[in-house]
Amino acid sequence: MSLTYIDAIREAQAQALRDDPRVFIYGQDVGAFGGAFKATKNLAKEFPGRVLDSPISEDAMIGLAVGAAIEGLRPIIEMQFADFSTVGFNQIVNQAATLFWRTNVPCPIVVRLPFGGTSGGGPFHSQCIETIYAHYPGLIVLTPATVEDAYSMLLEAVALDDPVIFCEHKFLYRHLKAEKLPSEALPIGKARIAREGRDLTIVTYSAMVHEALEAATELSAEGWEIEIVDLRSVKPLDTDTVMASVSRTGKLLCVGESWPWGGVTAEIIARVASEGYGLLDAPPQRLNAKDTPVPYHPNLWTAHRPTARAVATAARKLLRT
Amino acid sequence: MSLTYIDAIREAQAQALRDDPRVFIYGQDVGAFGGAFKATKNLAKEFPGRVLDSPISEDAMIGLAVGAAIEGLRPIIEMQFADFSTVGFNQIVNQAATLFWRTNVPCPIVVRLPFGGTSGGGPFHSQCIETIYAHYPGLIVLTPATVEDAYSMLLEAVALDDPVIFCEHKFLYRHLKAEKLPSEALPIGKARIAREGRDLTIVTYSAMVHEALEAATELSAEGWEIEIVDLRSVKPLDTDTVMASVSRTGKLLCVGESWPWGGVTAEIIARVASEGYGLLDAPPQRLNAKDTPVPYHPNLWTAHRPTARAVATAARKLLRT
Amino acid sequence: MLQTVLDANPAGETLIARDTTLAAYRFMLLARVLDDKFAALWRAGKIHGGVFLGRGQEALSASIGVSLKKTDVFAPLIRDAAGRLAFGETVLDAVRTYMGSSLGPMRGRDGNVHRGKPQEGYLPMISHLGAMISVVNGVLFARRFKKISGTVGAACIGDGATSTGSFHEALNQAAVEKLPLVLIVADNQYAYSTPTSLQFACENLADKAIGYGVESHSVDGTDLSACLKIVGNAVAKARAGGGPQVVVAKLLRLCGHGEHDDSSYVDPKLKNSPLGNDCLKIAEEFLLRQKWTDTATLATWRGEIVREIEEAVAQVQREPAPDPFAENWSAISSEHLDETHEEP
Amino acid sequence: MLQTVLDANPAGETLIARDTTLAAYRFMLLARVLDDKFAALWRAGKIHGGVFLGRGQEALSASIGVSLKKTDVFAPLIRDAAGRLAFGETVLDAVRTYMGSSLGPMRGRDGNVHRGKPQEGYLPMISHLGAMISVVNGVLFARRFKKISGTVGAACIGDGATSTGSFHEALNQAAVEKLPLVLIVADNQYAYSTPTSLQFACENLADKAIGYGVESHSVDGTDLSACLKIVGNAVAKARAGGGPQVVVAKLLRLCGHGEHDDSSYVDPKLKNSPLGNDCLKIAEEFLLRQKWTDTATLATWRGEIVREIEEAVAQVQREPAPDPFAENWSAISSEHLDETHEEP
Ligand SMILES: Cc1ncc(C[n+]2csc(CCOP(=O)(O)OP(=O)(O)O)c2C)c(N)n1
Ligand SMILES: Cc1ncc(C[n+]2csc(CCOP(=O)(O)OP(=O)(O)O)c2C)c(N)n1
Ligand SMILES: [Mg+2]
Ligand SMILES: [Mg+2]
Repeated sequence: MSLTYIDAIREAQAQALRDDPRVFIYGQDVGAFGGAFKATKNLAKEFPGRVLDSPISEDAMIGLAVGAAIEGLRPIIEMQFADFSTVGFNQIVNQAATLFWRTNVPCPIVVRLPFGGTSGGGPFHSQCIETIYAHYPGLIVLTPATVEDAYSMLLEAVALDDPVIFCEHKFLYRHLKAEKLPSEALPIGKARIAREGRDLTIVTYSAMVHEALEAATELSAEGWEIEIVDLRSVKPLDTDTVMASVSRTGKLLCVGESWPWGGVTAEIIARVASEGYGLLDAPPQRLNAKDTPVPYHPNLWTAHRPTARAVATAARKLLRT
Repeated sequence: MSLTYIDAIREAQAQALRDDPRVFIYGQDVGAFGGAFKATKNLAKEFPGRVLDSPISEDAMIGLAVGAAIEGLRPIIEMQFADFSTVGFNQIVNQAATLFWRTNVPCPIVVRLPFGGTSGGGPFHSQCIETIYAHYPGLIVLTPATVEDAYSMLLEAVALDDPVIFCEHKFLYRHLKAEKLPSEALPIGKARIAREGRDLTIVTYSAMVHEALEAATELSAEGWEIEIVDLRSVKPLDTDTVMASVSRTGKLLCVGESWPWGGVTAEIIARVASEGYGLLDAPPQRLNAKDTPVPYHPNLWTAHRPTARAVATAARKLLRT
Repeated sequence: MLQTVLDANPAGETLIARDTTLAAYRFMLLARVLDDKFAALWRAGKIHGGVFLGRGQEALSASIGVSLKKTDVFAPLIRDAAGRLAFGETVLDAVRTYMGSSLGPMRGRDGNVHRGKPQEGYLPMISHLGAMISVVNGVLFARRFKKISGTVGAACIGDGATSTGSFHEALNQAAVEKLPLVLIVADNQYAYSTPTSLQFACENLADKAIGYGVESHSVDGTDLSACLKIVGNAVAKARAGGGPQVVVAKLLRLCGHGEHDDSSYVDPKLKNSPLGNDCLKIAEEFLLRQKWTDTATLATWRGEIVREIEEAVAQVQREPAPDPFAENWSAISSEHLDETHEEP
Repeated sequence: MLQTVLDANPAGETLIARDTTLAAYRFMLLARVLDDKFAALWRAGKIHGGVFLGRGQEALSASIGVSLKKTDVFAPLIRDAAGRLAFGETVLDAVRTYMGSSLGPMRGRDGNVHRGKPQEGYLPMISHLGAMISVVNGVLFARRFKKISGTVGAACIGDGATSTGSFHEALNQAAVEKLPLVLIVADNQYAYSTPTSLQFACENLADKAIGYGVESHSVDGTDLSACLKIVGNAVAKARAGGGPQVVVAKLLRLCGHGEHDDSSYVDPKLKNSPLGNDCLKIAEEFLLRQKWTDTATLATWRGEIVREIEEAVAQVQREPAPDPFAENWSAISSEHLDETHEEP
């Protein structure tokens, strides 16, 4: 049996519903229909009264989740696309994210964001907006890059007592496969060395991990050994693992699919530059998407986001400095 | 005659209404009442039919502005507090910010955000959220630190053909004074050397410019000459002026009032580290607010945000490396 | 005691019983005196930030508090000192929050009207108008999910906040889920300086209920007996499974939006209309007319209340202010995931 | 020509005149054939991303298009191919946008139903439901501001999108500002897979109008003549200064939410009810019954339409795809403020 990334998301939710009677799922079309991406397929039948269709009301969806969390439940909210979470933005960053700090009452909710670019997705079905959530205090922001992490991190997210923004990459949904579900996993907050190398460290996350891996393969043919750090969690950030890798390679390239101003790549470089300055023997570099909305046409889309080729080019430049 | 920062905001709007018949102002209580901070005092009387009270509907306020801009008008939207713009967030980042790129039709709107901390403001009347707007493509994000800039930058913002997020610091509203309105000014996009120095560069913006200046005075008594760069605009960022300053001082401290993850200080350091690595003779440092909501009690608030003393302490550490 | 009366009469008829009315009146008086104290402290520079009063809205607000059980859910807004106290908040916690005492429920982290105790069903408002209603829905949803029946959730909102998308999404959500939500709209004629004519175009805010398929009730917000009856009735209907109930009370804000606001924009015609009546005076006259109490007793009450408040303020002024060095500067409860950002 | 008819009859009575009905029918047919072509191209893998059809909603949609003047404002949604064409969109621009041609109005930057020409009053939807209504308000506000009278703005929305806060804020805004907005609600019984019973609890969506203080009109969305009459009437009332008008049409989506969706969840009872009737067939039968046309003419029309669409597709397939190297990668129009992010 082989599972895709979306299967893992579904299995994790099934497992959470099975293990914990406090868990329920609320979102548009998640019930009988099983969700726009089939992440909740058959769950409404398997768990009657615990997988519920919501009206098209993102603000109220999050508000309801916070109230349910106050009452001790563990809601999983599915946004149909991450891009639409902007309509529920206020309830996420000002209601859910501030509850614990203000009242000492935890807010264990998971907001699932199907995010990231796919061919033909266009400006409003492709966005990577982990940055706007990671910037606010009070939220955990996760970006699994593998089938195994999609499963184990979602399960751990549901168990956490804090609001979690769970960024699932749509491009990986059916693209990635694994043989079986993991029995153990790295805990949330720890980054993973996706590939070991000595010449250059690429720090990245989510779908870009796979572009980086492809670039590394290409570069190894040229004799370069690239180390790849998969952040897994962008808030908190596992700075230690990043530093340790940079201390081995001396060179840092950060790759992200989101827009260039601010965000994960800026945060990583700022931390390494201020805390691990001496480790670097070349200027750290960044590769992000272009600073425009995500284009519809595949020609434009593949030029807008970093690809394996773009990563390889950036890495080569850095390796030659 | 002496003017405050808020007077300058009001005068700039009066001037814009006088100079350009396409300009109108729309926001809660901006009409006869003159706005929560009196930024539109008497304007409704002076300019009948052009300064209008809106319902408490931030989403629709921005939507209306975009439609009016499409039709060739130049709306100025006042959010009563920046913190409430999260409710209009979607229309700002997905409607206003994408219009030009998608359709080639410009979207000349100005969204005024009274932002930043004041004593007793608390979690929802104090936020610095320039980062979430600067991260999205399609927006200009301005953060004037002086009475003169409040005036000239707001006037220039109204003249720009792009959506502008105008971050006015509430702490400066009545705190800052100037003798008269400026007759000329630096253009938007150019940073300002707020103080010259040779030992260390502090890059900052908005209210923090004044904390930095105070720290610089304190440090000059100790023989240190601190150069202070007032960014004025956080998107676009005047990287050249920052680099030039760092090339003179070799040391960089970035100070911001917003939360530590991502944002202006991370972006500045990432740029300097990747493009101006050789200019630095010490690890660049950051000083931001703490990663919690903005506290209500003054004791907590003054510890949450960077103050002159905290800036001085951070600068001293860096100077001694 | 109130509760027993209420429980005995789900239909709410006896809500205007002597004891209930007197109890509600006392909370109104308590709130009025407390509000006045906050205003005085503010003028004396003893309170940082804003002070927001419920003057003129005590009858409506108190009616909500006394109509709810302690096991119910309550999401008050900025003009609900009376309702908060009637629901069980102590004067001490109110004062602590305004003065930022580290011993208050918000520990100086949040202040003034942003206070509550979520786990006691008393939800602390965030400032964003309309945002609390769906949170009440969530608690009610959870109670049903946990097979706990008989809970009612009351959310307060103003005329201005009915224009928010959050109000709409939440009321519709409650209607679709048939939750026992009682949404109380205090139509006090203004949103800050904005008159209702610039806020909505329907005849009466109660008309909005039709579009959500929920029941609505209108009441004269200056009349305590009417408020007790109508609000109690709405609460009883929600409790009995009647689904969401909207109560629209017409009244006038008899103070500034906040103490910084002289509210000179308020139309004198409104002030001189019945809407401008002070619900506290009206209730007092009613109680005396009914011979349910006498001026001596009322004077005693006022004395007790003033003393209670003065003592609370004195105590809080002796309480420790929050200590930034002792403060745990973390916004998350999962300590192992906390990122400590070292200052450079 | 249509316009003259419309102008001559602000009350809209003659909207069901022969020529108007025939013109509307032809747009319906054009939209149906065009939609089918897009579906075919999608199945052939020639279209990236989603394809969204208006099957079953052409009568309502076409009625909007023919009821508007070219100087009016139109914000269609995903099921409005007919209305778009009737408002003046060319088949070529529709095809160009779906296929991402660099010569289309969206230049391959945006695609499928996200198309329009703002400066011609044809607003390109963003995906966020409800978000376009207040933009229409803005254009109408600006026209009034510029002393241009007689403009009407039509915005389309579905039953599901009535649950969005944006819908509420915008309709209320239009009501307060008394704007000539015509809000057309296509109640097609489902929002993606979600039935209306899980979307709202009011009897009829038209009831919502009361709470906003605006006029509403209900219509059988499967009946072209009725749609032309009711929509035309609403447009005329808005144009005559009657303020916002809400039109609620009952119908059924006769396709999947998108072409990827087999819509197996649609209740057979609904399919077999009058709501399930195909408005195109009904209109055709009506026209023949009225002897306003004959099968030969209709066959000719279909032939012309098929040819027009085939030619358009053939032409677009020869047109240049967007070139990422020629692309100006800037999201702002102020070139001097553009930050060029050099790739490392
Ligand atoms: C979403 C949002 N926008 C703006 C504000 C600023 N604000 C605070 S109170 C207020 C007026 C509220 O009026 P109303 O709802 O009638 O309540 P009232 O003050 O009259 O009791 C406004 C605009 C806010 N708190 N939230
Ligand atoms: C704010 C928002 N949330 C979710 C979506 C995803 N979405 C796209 S279409 C749709 C269903 C819309 O249903 P309805 O409004 O009835 O229109 P219909 O498709 O039936 O024509 C949903 C949920 C969206 N586009 N915008
Ligand atoms: Mg009010
Ligand atoms: Mg529908």
